[in-house]
Amino acid sequence: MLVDPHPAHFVRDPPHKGEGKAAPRLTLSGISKSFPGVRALHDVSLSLYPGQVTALIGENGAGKSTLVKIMTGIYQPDAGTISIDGQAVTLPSAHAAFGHGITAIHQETVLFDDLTVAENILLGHAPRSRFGTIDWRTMRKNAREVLNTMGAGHIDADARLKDLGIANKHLVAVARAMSIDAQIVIMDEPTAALSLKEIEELFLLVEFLKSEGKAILFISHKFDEIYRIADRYTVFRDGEMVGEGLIRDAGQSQIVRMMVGRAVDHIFPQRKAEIGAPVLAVSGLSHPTEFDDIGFELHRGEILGFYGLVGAGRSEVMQAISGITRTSSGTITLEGKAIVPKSAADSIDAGIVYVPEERGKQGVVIGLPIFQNISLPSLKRTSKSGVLRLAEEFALARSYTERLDLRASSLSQDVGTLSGGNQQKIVIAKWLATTPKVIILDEPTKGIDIGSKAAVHGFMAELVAQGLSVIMVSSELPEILGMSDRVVVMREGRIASVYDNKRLDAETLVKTAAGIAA
Amino acid sequence: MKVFPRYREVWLLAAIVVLIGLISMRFPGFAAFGNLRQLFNDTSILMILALGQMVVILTRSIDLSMASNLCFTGMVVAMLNAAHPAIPIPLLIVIALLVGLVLGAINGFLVWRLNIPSIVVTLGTLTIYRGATFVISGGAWVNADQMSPDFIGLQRAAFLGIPVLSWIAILVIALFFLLMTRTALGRSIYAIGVNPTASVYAGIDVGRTKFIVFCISGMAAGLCGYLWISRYVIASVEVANGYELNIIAACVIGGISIAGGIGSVGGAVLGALFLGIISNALPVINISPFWQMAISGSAIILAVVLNARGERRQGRIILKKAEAA
Amino acid sequence: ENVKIALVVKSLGNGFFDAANKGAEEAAKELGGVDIIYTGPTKATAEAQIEVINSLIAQKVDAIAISANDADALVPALKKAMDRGITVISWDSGVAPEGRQLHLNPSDTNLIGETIIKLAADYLPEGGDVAILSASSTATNQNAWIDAAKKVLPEKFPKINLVATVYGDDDSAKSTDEAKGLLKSYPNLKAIIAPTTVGVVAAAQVVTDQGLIGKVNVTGLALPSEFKKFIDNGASQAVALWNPIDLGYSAVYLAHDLAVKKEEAKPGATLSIGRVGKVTLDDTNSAAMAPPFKFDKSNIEEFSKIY
Amino acid sequence: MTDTPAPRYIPDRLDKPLNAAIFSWEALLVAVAVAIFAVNSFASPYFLDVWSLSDLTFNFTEKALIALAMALLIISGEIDLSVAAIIALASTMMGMAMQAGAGTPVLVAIGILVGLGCGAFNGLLVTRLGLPSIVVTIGTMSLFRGIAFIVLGDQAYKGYPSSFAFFGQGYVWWVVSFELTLFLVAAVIYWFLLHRTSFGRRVFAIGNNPVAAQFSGVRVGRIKFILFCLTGLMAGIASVLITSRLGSTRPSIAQGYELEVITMVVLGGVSILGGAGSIVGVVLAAFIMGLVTFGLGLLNVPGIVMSIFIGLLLIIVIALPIVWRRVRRERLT
Ligand SMILES: Nc1ncnc2c1ncn2[C@@H]1O[C@H](COP(=O)(O)OP(=O)(O)OP(=O)(O)O)[C@@H](O)[C@H]1O
Ligand SMILES: Nc1ncnc2c1ncn2[C@@H]1O[C@H](COP(=O)(O)OP(=O)(O)OP(=O)(O)O)[C@@H](O)[C@H]1O
Ligand SMILES: [Mg+2]
Ligand SMILES: [Mg+2]
Repeated sequence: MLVDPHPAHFVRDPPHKGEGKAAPRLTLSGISKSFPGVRALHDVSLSLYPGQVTALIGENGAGKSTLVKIMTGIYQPDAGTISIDGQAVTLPSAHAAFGHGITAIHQETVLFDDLTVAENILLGHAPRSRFGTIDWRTMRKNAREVLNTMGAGHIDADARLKDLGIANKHLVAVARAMSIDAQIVIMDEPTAALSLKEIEELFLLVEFLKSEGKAILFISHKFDEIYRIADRYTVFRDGEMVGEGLIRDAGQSQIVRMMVGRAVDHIFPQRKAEIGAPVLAVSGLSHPTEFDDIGFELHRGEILGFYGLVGAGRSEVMQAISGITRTSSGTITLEGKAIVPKSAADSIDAGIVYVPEERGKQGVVIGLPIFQNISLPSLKRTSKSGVLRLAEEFALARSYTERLDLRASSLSQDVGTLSGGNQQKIVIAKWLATTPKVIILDEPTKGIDIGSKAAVHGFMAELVAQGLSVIMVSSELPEILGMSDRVVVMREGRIASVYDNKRLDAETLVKTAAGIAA
Repeated sequence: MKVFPRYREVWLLAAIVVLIGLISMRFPGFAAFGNLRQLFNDTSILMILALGQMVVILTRSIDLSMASNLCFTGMVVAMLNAAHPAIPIPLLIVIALLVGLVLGAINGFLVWRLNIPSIVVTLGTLTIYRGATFVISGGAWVNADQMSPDFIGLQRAAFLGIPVLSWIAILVIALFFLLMTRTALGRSIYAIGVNPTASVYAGIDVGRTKFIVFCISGMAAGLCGYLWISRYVIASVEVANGYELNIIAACVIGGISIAGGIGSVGGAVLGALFLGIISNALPVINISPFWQMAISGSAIILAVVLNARGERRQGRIILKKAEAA
Repeated sequence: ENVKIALVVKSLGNGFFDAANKGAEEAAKELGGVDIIYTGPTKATAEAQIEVINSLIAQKVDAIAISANDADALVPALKKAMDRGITVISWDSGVAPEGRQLHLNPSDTNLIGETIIKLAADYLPEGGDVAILSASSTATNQNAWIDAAKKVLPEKFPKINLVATVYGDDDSAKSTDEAKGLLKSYPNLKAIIAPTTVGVVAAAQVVTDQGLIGKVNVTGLALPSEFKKFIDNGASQAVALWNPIDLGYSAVYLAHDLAVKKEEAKPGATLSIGRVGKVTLDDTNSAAMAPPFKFDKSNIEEFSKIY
Repeated sequence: MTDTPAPRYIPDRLDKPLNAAIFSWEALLVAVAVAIFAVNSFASPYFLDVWSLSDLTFNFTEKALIALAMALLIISGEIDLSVAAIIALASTMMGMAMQAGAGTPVLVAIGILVGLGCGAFNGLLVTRLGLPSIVVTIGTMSLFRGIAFIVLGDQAYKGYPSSFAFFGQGYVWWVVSFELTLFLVAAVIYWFLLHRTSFGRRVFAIGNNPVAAQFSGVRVGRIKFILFCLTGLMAGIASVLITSRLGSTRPSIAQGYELEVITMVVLGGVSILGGAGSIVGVVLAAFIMGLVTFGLGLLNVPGIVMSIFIGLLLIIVIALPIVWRRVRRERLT
């Protein structure tokens, strides 16, 4: 496969026998898009074929989501053309994109909590009665039909979305995409918030869509998924297209090299297990509705993995330990002293930090520049009796962002202009900078590209080597197995089991988490 | 779509009934049908204004300029009527709607095209529209004497024993009910309030919808401009000064969330009614007028506290045990 | 150089003050070499009036003749004006003595108090319940009149029973609510007395709307041009007012004479005011211009054309 | 891992600070202020006079004092509409104390403490019960002023001690009034607090994302509570000044100030949505509003017509950078 330093003269592989015969359903060519100070896309091209899944691969900030937003009419390209079935089209709004049969499941869940499932599915293209008013009956009927064809008939079309579980919410997002008679379906990291079972269901759906002859664009950082579902691939690097072809012709290392510009072998860091005395002890921690009787110990120099299905209550437990949620009973002991954190500030002072999972909502402060985001939890250190010292803030920000290989034009850039993965790096940098005793990482590598993932893992290994203790909540089995010393499995708000990671296998974990273990 | 989500409106209705009951204890005639009918009539203008404000608040915006719009439009129709008494009143009402629409559209345009927060835009037009009233009138008042009998008489005429003003309010309520529950626009308004980003992705033109809601609130204010002037038979620069806060208070008491996306036509109407009863009843039951302000202030605070209780989200229930209990 | 006299009113746009301005211009013409600055806030508050006074001080006017929104709050600002050599008088609604050189009452306070009761009593031979609908609770002159009215009630009008005093804040909507409240709470009410031009119109409209013409008589102080309709339709038998044109005329006349040092304001002094005549200052340097003038069916037509 | 490249260097900033200053909101405001000053000097011969300029400051210093604290509150994503009502209540309480024979120091203390108390009440309702501040303060606005009406009715308090007059009428040096001095000192304090301390940084963080701020160890409730208290405190101070300036108290005192204060804050470039703004901008906006109203006042333009200018100024000044950016972008592409 060709890696061309001048993508403008990029030559496409000759189409393979059989597969290339069908004309592309959608063709993007010469698309460019800039934001103030950032060139997000430069002269990229992409084709989607009916009945095929094309994987779009690239590092964080490579421009994948930007392309999706252009294809769905949310952003307007600065240059380039879009054609569907050979016809050039313009997509001035999301509505226009629907009109051309383009639908997307976006990277951020974009649904309406206070509306019903039916409304969420059909908003914007609701059936009308003769008088032009909304026909509520037909609307519910259509919604139910869509859910049924997807095998999600168990979801009540009249329920309010906020009363649904996260997995069902995701199904509604998919149903919304399906309810439009779309020929082109885009999925931007659809599996990031799902656990194995839902991912399987999603893949079944993708197979179904393929069989219906739809053209699918699939974005993911997980190679196992890409190899499982995709037919073709396109690789972006720094806003340019650097390669494309049939997935079965390309090996993972080859694609990674295209995408990063160098080889990355993601091997989990080797660690000398020097586990010391208990640092953190939690016992009998309970919450009226979220979790019950949580108890475990964390040792010095240990990485304790927390595994479970999405919604098992892991995040809630961690937030309780770090003072964000109230508990009804239980004790937390740090280095032999009982602590009662009443807020995140208390727990940070005590030496426990929580790196949250919801990056946009809980992690970054969009509107503040990068360096101010990073120094926010460490303001006590970067200021002197309440007076800020900018030089220290920059120094702190620099040392952490460089190690995490942040892609940004300056440290004074608003974090809101960074790509999802780069924002995640800010989130991690920001809490690491507080130099805690115990660090709780909730889904630390969600949405992070392969290169940065290795950096984060390397960082974790370094931390424990320095004598810190780490709790890592993760739904990714390889990460759990590759990084943890011990694994706590949670199910429905309780601890189902605790395993030593010596002879642990994936199957045991999955079964315990789902409650089907012997 | 459920008409009474979470039954907030039912609680408010109950509160109103209790309030009327309490007042009747001190002043027996208060709950009489004739008096209640008059109460509705007295509150009609506030109801219409609250409904106009409601659609704006639902989209996470706010219209502080409604009272000034009302004042300006009222002055325009009053001056027209004074200068040309021959213009038929229905035409004047259409003019009032149009003038209100234009002023609302100016707000909407600034919010839509320049993306200025609505509170800033309408804080500006709040003073501009009232100032413009001064400019067009030269500060002079239009008095009862200069208004034609039809101008004053229309809203007072009774139809089926109910004044036309009340009928207008009933019609407006019905229109808003249709708008909010039966049209795509109504759904878009809710959707924008619930999640603006998701609305963009769902193909709703958020900017244009906001433009439309400001046009609607402008028209409501314009209509009330005529109604107000013909009711209080004086048009001056001071008409409805500071009334914007009463309108918002009515919405708040009616359970319309200032954060957008939550609220209903019934709520706005009942909220207005509640405020109307308080301002009507205090003089009647001989509470010193000096208490009125403190009482309505407390009512507003109480209403928000209660609404917030009702809205408080219940945590997701993970534990099976808790679910069963 | 012309003498600059500022006629500062409670709020612009009020027909009463516009009429006073006519009188002011008339006086200016008569005196010669006088420039009138007719100004005032749009909102009838003391703070807004102080801003106006500040800008007049900066313009170095020769005299300020003010109808005050607040008798006390304006004192410091007006004192400052006097310190900078500006002649200050108040008219219509007064300022506390230390804030002005003289005050011209439109009429005698006690006389007005008595007149507003008499206007009601004249049409109630058997007596009965009456109520007062005032302007804002802070209005200096209204409060003084109401106090005076209450004083004369027991001796001179024993059959008249004053049941309530309410405040409409010179806001037509609030005045309407208050008038309705009065009618509801006092079913036997025979008359509403509103010593304010906004309140009297609101009350008369309520009486008209509720079909109580002939049962409840609305009276008080009203501008003939604004109120003609209600004399015509019978909601009111008669109202009274002084002549605002004369008032403006007199204010400017006095301000001018003091500013050019032709006269001096001290207790007991008698000052002449051109065509209006003469006034004598009492020991607070206040003077009264003329008794209130009554308008009824016989003369409203004529006066409504003037002011 | 093979051939690991050296870490990319990320510069601290791209714009030079000077460049950033030239294209900032404050620069725009300075330009507007200079323009208005020039127009005023031409339009009225009375404008360029030290005493005129000194009197001018009385038009806005009390509101501007509140605007300083309000700016912080709005940056944190909250708002307080009750400030004018707090002035009324604090003034009423001072009047009561005065009647009971309290001397000047006690009066000042009472004014400030009542303001602080009202602010704390707002703060408790907002932070403890989690209510939206715009609604809470619409309620307390009626409540506070309502209490003043209950106490005073149609009466007024007058006869404050003569030493009390200094605060609103006194001069510190030549034409420099006590009010102006107090405002400038307060402006420096608030500037330092907002732009140079970790407290200020946390205020910005809360305004941009309260949840993330909380997760980052910012005590969101406590800081918001402090901001409400500060706003109440400034309203209390303003109440002392205005009561002293008017020499009397009525319950209708300072009516409508809240919207003028907010206009000042917004004109000063503070984002009404929270998260952005500067004290320098607010101070400039205060002077601009003072210049406009005083300049037009010298031309005897009625107050309501002035308010048209203020309204237009507000919208135009906010719209200008948006339009300018849009035009520039269109020219680029
Ligand atoms: N609204 C915006 N304003 C400014 N810059 C933006 C904006 N949206 C995206 N960018 C920039 O455009 C580039 C591409 O971002 P994009 O979100 O498309 O990346 P991505 O490939 O989806 O990354 P990830 O895998 O992390 O989701 C990034 O450098 C980002 O900082
Ligand atoms: N019904 C739901 N609606 C919305 N979000 C949900 C729902 N259920 C779970 N979530 C999301 O999942 C997150 C984690 O929930 P929780 O802490 O209860 O479980 P968890 O085991 O930590 O799950 P995860 O694997 O996502 O970390 C929540 O913060 C929330 O964002
Ligand atoms: Mg992305
Ligand atoms: Mg979680």
